[in-house]
Amino acid sequence: MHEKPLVEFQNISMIYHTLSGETHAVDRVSFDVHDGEFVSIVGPSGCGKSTLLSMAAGLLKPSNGSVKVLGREVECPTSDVGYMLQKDHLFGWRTIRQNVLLGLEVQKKLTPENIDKAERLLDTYGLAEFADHYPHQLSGGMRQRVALIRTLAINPSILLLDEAFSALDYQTRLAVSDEISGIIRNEKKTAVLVTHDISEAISMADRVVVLSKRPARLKEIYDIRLTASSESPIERRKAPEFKEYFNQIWKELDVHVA
Amino acid sequence: MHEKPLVEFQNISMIYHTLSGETHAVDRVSFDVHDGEFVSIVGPSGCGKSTLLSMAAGLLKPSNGSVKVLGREVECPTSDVGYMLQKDHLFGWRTIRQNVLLGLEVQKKLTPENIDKAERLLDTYGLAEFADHYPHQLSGGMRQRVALIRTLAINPSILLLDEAFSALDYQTRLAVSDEISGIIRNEKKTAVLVTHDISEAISMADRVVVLSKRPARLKEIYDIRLTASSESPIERRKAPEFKEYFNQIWKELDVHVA
Amino acid sequence: GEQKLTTLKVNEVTHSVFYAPQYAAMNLGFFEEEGLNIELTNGGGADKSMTAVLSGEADIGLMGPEAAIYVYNEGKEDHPVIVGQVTKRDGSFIVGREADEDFDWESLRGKTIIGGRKGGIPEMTLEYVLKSKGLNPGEDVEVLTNIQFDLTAGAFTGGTGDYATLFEPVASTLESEGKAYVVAAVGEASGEVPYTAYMAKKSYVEKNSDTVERFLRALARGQEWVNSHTPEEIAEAIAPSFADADLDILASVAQRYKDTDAWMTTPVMTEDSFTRLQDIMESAGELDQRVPFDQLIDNSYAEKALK
Amino acid sequence: MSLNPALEKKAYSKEHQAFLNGVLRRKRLISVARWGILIALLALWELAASLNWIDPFIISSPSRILGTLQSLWSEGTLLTHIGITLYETIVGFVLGTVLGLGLAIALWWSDTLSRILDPYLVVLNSLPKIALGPILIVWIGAGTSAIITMTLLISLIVTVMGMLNGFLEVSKEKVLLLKTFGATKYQILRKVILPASVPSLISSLKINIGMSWVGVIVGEYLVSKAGLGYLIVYGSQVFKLDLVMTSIVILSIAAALMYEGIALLERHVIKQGKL
Amino acid sequence: MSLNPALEKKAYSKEHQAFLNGVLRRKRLISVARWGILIALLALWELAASLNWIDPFIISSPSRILGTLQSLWSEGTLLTHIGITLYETIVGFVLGTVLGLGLAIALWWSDTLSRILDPYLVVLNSLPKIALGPILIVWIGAGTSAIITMTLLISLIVTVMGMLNGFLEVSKEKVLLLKTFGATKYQILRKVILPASVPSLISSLKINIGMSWVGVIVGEYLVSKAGLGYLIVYGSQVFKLDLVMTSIVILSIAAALMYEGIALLERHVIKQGKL
Ligand SMILES: Nc1ncnc2c1ncn2[C@@H]1O[C@H](COP(=O)(O)OP(=O)(O)OP(=O)(O)O)[C@@H](O)[C@H]1O
Ligand SMILES: Nc1ncnc2c1ncn2[C@@H]1O[C@H](COP(=O)(O)OP(=O)(O)OP(=O)(O)O)[C@@H](O)[C@H]1O
Ligand SMILES: [Mg+2]
Ligand SMILES: [Mg+2]
Repeated sequence: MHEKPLVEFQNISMIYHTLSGETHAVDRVSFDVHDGEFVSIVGPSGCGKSTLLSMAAGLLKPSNGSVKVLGREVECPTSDVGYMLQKDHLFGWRTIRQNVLLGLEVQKKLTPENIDKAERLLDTYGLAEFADHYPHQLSGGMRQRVALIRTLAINPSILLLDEAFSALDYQTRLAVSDEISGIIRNEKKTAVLVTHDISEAISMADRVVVLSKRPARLKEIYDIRLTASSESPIERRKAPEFKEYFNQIWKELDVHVA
Repeated sequence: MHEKPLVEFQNISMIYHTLSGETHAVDRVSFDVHDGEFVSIVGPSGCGKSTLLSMAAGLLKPSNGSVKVLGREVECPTSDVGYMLQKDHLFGWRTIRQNVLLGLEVQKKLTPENIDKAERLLDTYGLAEFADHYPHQLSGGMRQRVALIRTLAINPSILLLDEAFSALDYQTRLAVSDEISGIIRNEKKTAVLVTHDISEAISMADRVVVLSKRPARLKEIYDIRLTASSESPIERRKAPEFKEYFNQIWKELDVHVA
Repeated sequence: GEQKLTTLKVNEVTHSVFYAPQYAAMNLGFFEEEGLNIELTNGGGADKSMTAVLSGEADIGLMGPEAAIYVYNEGKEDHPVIVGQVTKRDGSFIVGREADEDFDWESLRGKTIIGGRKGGIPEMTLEYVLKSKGLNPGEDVEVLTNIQFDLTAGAFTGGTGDYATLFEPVASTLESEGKAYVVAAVGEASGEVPYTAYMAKKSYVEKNSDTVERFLRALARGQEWVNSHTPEEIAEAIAPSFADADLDILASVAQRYKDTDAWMTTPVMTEDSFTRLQDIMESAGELDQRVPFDQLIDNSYAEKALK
Repeated sequence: MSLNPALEKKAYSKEHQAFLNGVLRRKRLISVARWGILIALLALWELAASLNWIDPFIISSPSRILGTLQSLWSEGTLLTHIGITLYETIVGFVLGTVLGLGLAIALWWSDTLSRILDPYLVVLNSLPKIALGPILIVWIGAGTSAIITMTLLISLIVTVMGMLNGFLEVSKEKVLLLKTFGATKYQILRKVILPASVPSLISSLKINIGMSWVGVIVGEYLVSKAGLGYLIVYGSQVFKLDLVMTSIVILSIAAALMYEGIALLERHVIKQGKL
Repeated sequence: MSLNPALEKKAYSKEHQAFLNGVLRRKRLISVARWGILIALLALWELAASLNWIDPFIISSPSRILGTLQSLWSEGTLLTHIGITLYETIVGFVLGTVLGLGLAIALWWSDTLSRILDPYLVVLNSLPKIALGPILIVWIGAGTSAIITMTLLISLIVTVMGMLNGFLEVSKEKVLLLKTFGATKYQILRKVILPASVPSLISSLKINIGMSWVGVIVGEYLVSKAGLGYLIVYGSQVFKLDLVMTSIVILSIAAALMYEGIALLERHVIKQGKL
């Protein structure tokens, strides 16, 4: 499709060891993410999705196999990768601006250009006037946008989103995922999104990776081609093929309530 | 449609008074719920949906207007109304059986017949073998089913569900709402469901009540008629009219992310 | 005893060989012979002993008469009455860090000495003696009054001060460890003062005159016994009252009290010594008003007991 | 939430006015009850003492306490005593806070260290430190340092454990967030652990200040020439129970004020930071 | 989570075995370090004492403590002293727990009461109760009852406040659930508040037991004929620091054991109930 893949998951296996036993979380998963691509990962609860992202972010080492970002094997967290968690985790004792600069501060990259860039991001995405507010003064959707800008500020090549919208209520969630997908495409970022919400996965992604239940194996990868009037997830939901993909993936996941 | 309505919201207004000011939560809302009907209520965050349910359950008195259940004005909680909250709130120190009997215990109705009935419910809905387990040993979906049975055990004429599925993850949520809707129709109960999830509202209900943002006013009531092969919400989502309703209600709600 | 004993609750200010006549009387059965069963508690300070007496927790208290003076001067109606005296001298000793055979009070000049707490009779006596030796406390000699009574030995051993005033058996214990050497007895220098005495509330004494008399009779026998026996015999007689104690130390302590003439031979208090006590208190600035002897002291029971 | 009280102030509805009046009435009632209890207790005490139902010599009385207060004031020693005790308490408190914070950071930093020292901390924590009084003087000597050491002994371990618990309660996910930026352990401490623990640090301070008061009073019982603890000891030695009661009253007011000061700080910080 | 360890025990992979060995090794290391520190400290102490680097007369030494222990044992008084202190502690602890629970329930029950009493609780809580010692004996008298009153004074308010906080932290929604069934206030107390607060009740007990020990030791300092506190006072009165140190050692072991007992109960309850 594109030239060299940006992220390569190469035959990844992961086994967690705890006192109560070992948990085989991921079993020989391989797939690539290309530059500028938006990939969604869906799979049953506890199958090992977050584990995959953690390895890409350099927070965990696979028991077997390797993850490469930009061709180099991931050893520890770098500024190539931006990780966004389920909750915004904005720090209540910092203003929005200070929150956004957190990553740069930690990476000792508080250069005028970087600060400028962060300010521009705040401005572009409608948060400039809240820069000196504190997180509790913002709505849930705004907070999640701040969290994204905090991640974008370190200028990562790839964004990892771990159920980044699931703490929002349904309607906000639709709106925020729409916006954030816009921002990501706008900033020309590559992104991997883990979600439980099949509609969300389909509506946002170029490809959807479906994992089996634990240990996570690669079940299927869907190339999503929707005939929609725009790239906006809300528009894409209205595409005629949408329901098709939904039903296929729903069946693939084979949800059974224990 | 039917004979006498089971629940009547008559010109309800609600104003909360706190030290920081007064909050006009509900403004002259009137609608009826008929016997055997499933009504969903949707509306923006914080518009006053829970307030409406609390008044029907007798936990709150409206500032104006009245709620009637079975023709009588609601004064305090009675066993005519079963209320189910967002989280299951099973008590960790009680077994599943003891949890299910909680309502009967409180209402001093621990007769052999009632206990029998509760046991039968556990049995029918696949929880008999977990009766002596503790809640932490059950999955989220199972716990939510136990919470429903706890509510059904007091044999209410009407069930109030306040975002009863929103604490579950997406896939479990689809499956659990399917099941619970089955149980409710099976037990021939009348139900009112508050939700943020428009798809959920449409797929489960006979009618959808749309409220405005605060103070909640009645915006519209949709009679949902879907040509689906079964009553199951998952099937109903596949009905051709589903998307129509979704788009209408979505527009009606006019979600804007602050 | 076969016959029913009257239980008498006695609170002593501290547990010390200083009160050997009392323990001798207890261990030799003198109280039982008077039909009394003594229930002894340790107050740990005159304030607490006096409190026990005032609150009725104890029938009789053994402590310094100054406590009774304080209470009397605070205007208490049902004030304590002193009925019998046990010791007639200050029981404390000046110890130094080195043995000093020919100690002279002048050698205290410019030094620091650990005294007792302000307001307590040991401290007042010490200051009285120092003044009488021409040493002005605070100018010629620094007296530390900031340390709790129980802890003075510890502070001295820990390096505080050049001298300390210590009671027995601590002084002997430290001496045997080579930590301190007794150089002088405060009691010798102070002259006779009523140092420890038995007292009870006025109302109690009036209501239980018979019991008080019997108590004093037994005590008088104890005093007589101690007076007529050797330190070794005394040590043996009082040993049961001193858990985990060394007989040699008990004996050497008894010897020392005999040498300094610390013990009364009868329970009767003299007006002279009481006057000196008030002199001491007055010179320490702790006496608001002198108390008439016959208001506070009632020797009649002791005198009856001696018959 | 989003209501602007300033804007609405003029436009209170009748119902809301009634509600506000109800709240106010309740507040007044509570206030009246509080003062009522206080005044009733004091009056009863005074009455009982003056009618000799209780022995004013032992239990003192409000008027006697006032008298004592006045005479202490006119002697000019009142403020000295209060000042000395306050000084010792504050020194002990500050030292305890600083040392406690340092130790808590060390234990947080090294999990191994913290597990090795755990049984020692349990023993030190459960031991009634008061028991160490007698040997303390031998070891430390008699002086203000002994008082402050006693204070530290009493307050330090509780403070360390409170603070460490606060550190360990900081959300794992906040720490994870910093790790995704590649933060070092020191950065995690500085940027998350410490600021996120401010509320729990303050609530440790509330315990610490209480313990410091206890430590100072115990210390002054053991060695002292002045201070409120000294007044209590001296007063009971010379049977001036009025002096004892007066000191206790001053003590309780001072301790309550300090505690409230920290509680105020706590409310302020929590309101400010909405942590 | 859903793994059954029993089933898998036989099938440990090599990696898992290595992991388990690593954990075991670390555990052993920690255990060795703990004992090592203890033994090293004791050995150093003994050595320093026998070589007279420190003065064993003042600081005592392990062998002297053992000797004292032995002589107390052969005199037959050791167990009496321990028994008396234990008895007082347990009585104080039980009374404190029962009264504390009762008061906490009362304050939970009536919000008005709790608001009226609030300032009184703050003052009582922040006042160093030790200061009340001298007047306590005047009021209560010198005896076991004074010791137990002292214990209650020290432990009660903290216990009440801990328990009340526990009650107030019970999720509002759990209470709401009961209200939807039409539960009375008493039923809410019985069926939610009390069972849901078991963990916080137990952690109040941990504080309570510590305070009870302090109370008993302080009480025994004030008035006593026997007990570990008495031994400490007596030991320092006759300057037998071995006796003081021995009593402190026994005390610290007894207090730590009791604390651990409650901590064990806590872990058990939390494991059991997964509350
Ligand atoms: N640090 C860990 N130690 C041991 N087991 C772990 C650890 N982290 C995760 N696991 C286990 O590994 C499995 C996969 O976890 P993971 O969090 O990757 O799943 P997930 O797909 O993200 O789940 P969810 O849908 O709940 O977010 C789970 O069974 C989990 O219990
Ligand atoms: N007890 C109360 N006192 C004061 N204001 C309240 C109270 N309960 C709710 N409110 C306010 O009333 C409004 C409606 O609340 P309600 O909980 O009914 O909304 P909701 O539609 O259920 O919200 P959500 O979608 O968040 O569940 C909100 O603005 C809320 O802040
Ligand atoms: Mg996950
Ligand atoms: Mg709601």
